[in-house]
Amino acid sequence: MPEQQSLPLGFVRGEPVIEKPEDLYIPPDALEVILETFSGPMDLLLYLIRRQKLDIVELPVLTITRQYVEYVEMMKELKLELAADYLVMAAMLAEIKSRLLLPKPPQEDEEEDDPRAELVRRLQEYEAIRRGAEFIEQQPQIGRDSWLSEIKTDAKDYVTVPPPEVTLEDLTLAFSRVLNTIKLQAHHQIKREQLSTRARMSQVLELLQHNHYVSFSRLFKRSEGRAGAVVSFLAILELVKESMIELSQMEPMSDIHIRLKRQHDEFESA
Amino acid sequence: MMNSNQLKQLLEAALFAHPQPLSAEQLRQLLLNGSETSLTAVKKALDELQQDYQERGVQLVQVASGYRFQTRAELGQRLAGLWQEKPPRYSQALLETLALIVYRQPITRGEIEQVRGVSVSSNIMKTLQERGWIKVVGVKEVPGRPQLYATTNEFLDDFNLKTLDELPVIDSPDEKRTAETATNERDFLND
Amino acid sequence: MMNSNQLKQLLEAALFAHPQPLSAEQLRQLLLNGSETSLTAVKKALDELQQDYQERGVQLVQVASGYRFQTRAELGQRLAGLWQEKPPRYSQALLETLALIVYRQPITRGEIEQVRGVSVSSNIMKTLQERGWIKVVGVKEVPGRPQLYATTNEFLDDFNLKTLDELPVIDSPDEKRTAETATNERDFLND
Repeated sequence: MPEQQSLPLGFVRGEPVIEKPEDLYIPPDALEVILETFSGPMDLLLYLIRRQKLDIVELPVLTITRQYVEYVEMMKELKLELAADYLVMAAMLAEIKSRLLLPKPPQEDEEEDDPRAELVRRLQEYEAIRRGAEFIEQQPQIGRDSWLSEIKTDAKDYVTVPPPEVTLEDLTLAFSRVLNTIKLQAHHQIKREQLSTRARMSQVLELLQHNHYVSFSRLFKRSEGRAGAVVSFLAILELVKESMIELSQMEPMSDIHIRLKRQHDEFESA
Repeated sequence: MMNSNQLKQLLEAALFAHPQPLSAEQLRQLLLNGSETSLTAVKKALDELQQDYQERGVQLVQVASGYRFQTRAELGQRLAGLWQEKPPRYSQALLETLALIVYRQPITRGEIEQVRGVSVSSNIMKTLQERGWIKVVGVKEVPGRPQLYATTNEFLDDFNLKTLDELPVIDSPDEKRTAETATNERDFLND
Repeated sequence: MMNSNQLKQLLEAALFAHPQPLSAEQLRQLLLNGSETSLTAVKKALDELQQDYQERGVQLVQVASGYRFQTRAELGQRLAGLWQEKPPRYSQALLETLALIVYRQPITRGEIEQVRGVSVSSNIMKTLQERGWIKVVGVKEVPGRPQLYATTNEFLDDFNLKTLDELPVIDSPDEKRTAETATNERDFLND
């Protein structure tokens, strides 16, 4: 019968500082704190092995299992939900122990399968991760070791919001959408016109903002050639049709004048 | 006990990391409580730090509530680039309104509303005018004498167009395509 | 054109004013767009600044996402007095989980649980994600298609790292996996 293992009473950086004598009463609260310092069954297992000052590879299954089960028994009493994962490990240890006890069938293979091998491998991997956790902990951290700048700057006052960019594609897409809407409203009849005609209509109207009368001939520029003349002519016709301008001629063959159409003017009332 | 260089380092770091200005007294209390460092020593170190930063991109200045670091005033405009945001995007309503003015000018607000089936917000018209893309070219002689909108030369410039004719031709599906349009489209594509 | 002293002032002010790290390329684009200052000139100025601040209370460091100023790590404990809140201390369970994601990424929650022998609390995963240290990078094509976790650049930044390689290796050299990994890495390089 191996001697009863004593429990650590407290930890400093993961290492036990006080060993509990067998007969010392531990208040349940204190024990909970102790058990909480283990981050899981692998942590507990590693602790037990290290306390024996043994290499993981030499895993003394019997002793370790006994000690392990002792801890788990106490956990079950104190923190039931904590014990579930620990029980899985206890079962694994028990399985390894029983396999070690069973007579081995004659092996064809030279290499003998040590039932401890899998657990040893897992313990080594866990130990490596523990090292990794330590390295990460030691790394200088923002908010713990260093802080970032909180200095004042007036630079944000100079930030300007640039106007949105619109591409030709945005524009044509928008127009297609409008046309689709029109198509849905069947009663709308929109006729396509040459854009140059629409633009010329705008120009004529603008010209009439500054001049009461404009001579018809002023709207035709030789430099624009025949195509330009056609555009101007179509624009004038369209403006007349839409009642935006009116034409007047004092006598046959004389110059035609264009002016903005007034709603109630003497021409209409006459 | 801290030497004067360590003291300077500590004060420098504190003023760098603390969002509000800190007075010499506050610095001494928060950082050096229990040490024998005197207020005079703190003030001397702050003076030296101010000297150190005289010609640098940031400066240690003293304001009513204490000392703080701030970026050099001359650099403000250049530094603004750090926070420059991407341009926002225009709404669909604005783009459709602009498209109608482009393709159907001169046009009144009422006509735009009629085609789009919804009212056009004054904001949209204001934005487009402020951007310099549209202008009033006259009024339509119908009741209410509504203003007529058209595009500007600035619009052409901003969209890299010489004339409106360079805009892609868009036909509503039920409109008859004339031979002329087809030719224009070919020309446009060949450009 | 800017002289080298002006350039240093500008970069210094920018990095003081902008708490998030900025790369040399970002600095050039945001601050010197349109100027003829080359990336080499920016890098040289940054090198000089790093030298200038070597012995000061704040230092210019290079982390994964770029350059930033931060307070000297040795001052950490003394500076902690500036804040009411104590710096966070992370549990062993959280650090082990983080270490598994750091050293064995990409990794599933199930794989983390396998190594630690205990189920991973959702709180831990939530904390790590909220800190921006880990993220989901995909799913593992096994039954249940569990999510695969990896570390972020923010993790590297917060732990003062340029790359994960700067962390010490954790596998002891006599382990088989070292040889395996080495082979894999060679194969990868030969690809």
